[in-house]
Amino acid sequence: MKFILTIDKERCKGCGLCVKVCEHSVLKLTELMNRKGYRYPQVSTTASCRGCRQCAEICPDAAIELEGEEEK
Amino acid sequence: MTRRISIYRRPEALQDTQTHYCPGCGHGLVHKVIAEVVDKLGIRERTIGIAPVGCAVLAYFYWNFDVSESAHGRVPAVATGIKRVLPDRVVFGYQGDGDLAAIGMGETIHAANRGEAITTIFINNAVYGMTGGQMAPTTLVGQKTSTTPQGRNLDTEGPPIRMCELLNTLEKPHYIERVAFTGIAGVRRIRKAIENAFLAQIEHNAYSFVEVLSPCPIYQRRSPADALKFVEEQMAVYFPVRVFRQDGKVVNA
Amino acid sequence: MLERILIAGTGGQGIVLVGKLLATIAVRSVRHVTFFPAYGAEVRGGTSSCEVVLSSEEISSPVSEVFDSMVLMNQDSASRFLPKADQKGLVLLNASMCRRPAGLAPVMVPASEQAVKLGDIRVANFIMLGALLASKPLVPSHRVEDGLRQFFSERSSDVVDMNIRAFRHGLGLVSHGSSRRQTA
Amino acid sequence: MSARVLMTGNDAIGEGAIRAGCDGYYGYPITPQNELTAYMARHMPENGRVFVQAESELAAINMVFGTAAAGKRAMTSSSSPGISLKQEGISYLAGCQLPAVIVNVQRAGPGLGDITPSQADYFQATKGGGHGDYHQIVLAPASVQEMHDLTIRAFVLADRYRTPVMILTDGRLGQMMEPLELSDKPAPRVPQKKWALDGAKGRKPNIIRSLYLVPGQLEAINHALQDKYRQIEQKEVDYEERLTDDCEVLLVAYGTCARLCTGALKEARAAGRRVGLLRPITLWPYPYARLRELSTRVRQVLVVEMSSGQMLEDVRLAVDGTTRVDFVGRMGGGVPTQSEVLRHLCRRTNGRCRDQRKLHNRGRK
Repeated sequence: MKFILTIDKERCKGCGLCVKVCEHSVLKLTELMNRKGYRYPQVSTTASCRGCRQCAEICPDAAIELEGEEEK
Repeated sequence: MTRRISIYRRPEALQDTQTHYCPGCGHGLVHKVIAEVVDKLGIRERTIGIAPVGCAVLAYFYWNFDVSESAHGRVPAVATGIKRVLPDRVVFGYQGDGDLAAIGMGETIHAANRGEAITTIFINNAVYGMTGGQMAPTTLVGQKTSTTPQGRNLDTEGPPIRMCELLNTLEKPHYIERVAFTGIAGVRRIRKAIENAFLAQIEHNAYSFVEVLSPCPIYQRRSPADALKFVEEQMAVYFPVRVFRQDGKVVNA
Repeated sequence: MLERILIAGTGGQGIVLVGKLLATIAVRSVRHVTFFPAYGAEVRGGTSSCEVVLSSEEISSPVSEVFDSMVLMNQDSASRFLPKADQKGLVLLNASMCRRPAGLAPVMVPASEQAVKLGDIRVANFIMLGALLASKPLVPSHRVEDGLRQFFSERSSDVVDMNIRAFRHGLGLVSHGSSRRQTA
Repeated sequence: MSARVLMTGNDAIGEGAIRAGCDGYYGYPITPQNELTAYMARHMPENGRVFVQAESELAAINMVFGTAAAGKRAMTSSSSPGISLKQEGISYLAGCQLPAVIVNVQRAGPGLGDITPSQADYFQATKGGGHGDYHQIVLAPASVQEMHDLTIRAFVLADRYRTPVMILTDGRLGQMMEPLELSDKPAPRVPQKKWALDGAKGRKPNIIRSLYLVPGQLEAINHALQDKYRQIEQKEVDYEERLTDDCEVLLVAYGTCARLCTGALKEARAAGRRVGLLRPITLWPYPYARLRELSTRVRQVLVVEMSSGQMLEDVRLAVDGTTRVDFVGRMGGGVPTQSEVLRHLCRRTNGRCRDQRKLHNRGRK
């Protein structure tokens, strides 16, 4: 199963809790700023997400959604 | 051919509106967890929330179910007035430490003592946030705030108040638990506690109380991550994190 | 003499601090000074603005309907306050977070980006203060530096130094005497 | 007076109370007066005085009641919703004839309202928000200097007449900063309070009460209170006048609105219109006599308030039909602008005597 993580960058406030809780360093805060001036994280292309949902669960702003993709 | 299944999506009981809370605020997290529980129990269309006066005063813009405002400290009274005439609705009050344990202490204790079939969710972040970081009834001894510039002093302000233990001396409460937003395990325990509290109301028509030790990065003067540590290493030491009342019976430490 | 200044941005950008600093310094040389903060219920993220009025005559209202100088630090406050800009007035925009508006020739100061380079995005406000005083010397800049040392007296010395470096950086961005219209 | 310092109106009240010898301050968080509570938290203990953040505004006014009963100087502050909680306590202070200072930094209502400025608590303050026939002296500052000076006067009047005194101000005056000169006079002398409760040593016990069950007793107490109020009305009325000797149009406004009117007044005079201003400083006792006198010499009275028109009714009582009374007001946190007042002043009046109530309903800009 492949996992797809999407972050709503305008909803993110750069608190960094998702980055801290991810055990596979899939997320890292970048220099990029959203409209409100908050720096939002990006999903790394190298590390692979294991679908543990921890980032989505801890996000205080419900800015992270997670989907699984499988061959039918 | 590939098929996509959703693993985590924003709960239906949470509006799309962005919250006004500061980065890393506990209110945002607990709002979301309440919405997750409301979705799971399928009660969105019969849930009525009551918002406090404080940072969460705008909660009615963030939940996707009926919410009433209440004067500062009067949430349990408003909740009583709603639940008594609509006994089959799920009614919960959401309050900060000033609202519940300062101006609203009387209402809190009497609603619990009457055993109103409501749920109280109490966000204890040890400061008044909306008004600029004043001392709250749960501010720790030595903690600096705008009204305790030298740090809370035992002689003049007395110690912080432990609400779960206070309410645990009353007969009627059915479920009382204190949880803490300290990390992912904390988040999952918060969700479980709120679910148990709602079930106490739905299945036993009884009073339930959940206290959430919560970060307030701005007025605890820490980064979001360090505020979680403050909750774990300081607040959770003074305010023991455990179940105090289960199925109407006292649970010893 | 009448100077009506608006400083606006979002909660957490140190907007009110800059206004208070300006007013505190001006009191020593100007007869009538008022400072007025206006902020929303949000502690962070909401709009935060303040007004400073410097006048040789009695000030009837600390809140003005037209401004001689405007310092706008994010897009929300730019869209909200630019319509109130006086044609002859000076407008400074935080270019890192504001679009250049049509029909006006503001001084564009990339304050947030420069602040990050200096080490802390929160000193963007002092970069803007420097740019304001370079465009319009309302108060002597050495007084601002003393004021910064005093305001941040309990903080560590490197916080004070960074704030002063940011202020001086802002002063340098808008070369003094050049026409106020060119981009910083 | 000492050197000029820059302070918020809220801080200026705090410093005034300290310099007036306030012994105990009891507060509770509410915007837009938080600066005052924080100021007292910092400076009262430094001066060996009492500071308590009470559990509610209701508790705070009753702590004031205690300190006043003990013969000491007490103050509490809040903003509109919190002041509503204190009304019962204020009625008790009046009934028990206890001196105290209550500061209301008004915000928009009703209900939870907004944190923007307002003057919509005028009726509550001057006509009595609590139960029973009573008054409190109400002082209305219009500058940061007056926030300081009138607080000192409030303690003097409270002790002189054994009565609650309210500083009625608003969020704009509270949060704005302006230079002021702090009083360097010693704290006003505290009169001897033989009635105070400080331990019945060498005297028979004192009782502080407002419960009188013996028939006729409470009525007698009420008469005594009314006599006191008549005395206050004769001696303590205070107001400021600008350019009223030759004016055809008289502006009547207090606090923030009066300040706006000074600007509008200047522009109207420059445009050749003879406009004057009467600014009540005591809202109770109200300057009825002076306003009555002025109304006989003007073509129009224009009242400006941040409310639906409350002081307007006292103006009508004073003017009593001798001339036209018009009104310009903003509600819900709206603040009239100088140009709104000016537009109203420069509109050609067609002399027909009609009471025009202009409620600008423009949303807050």
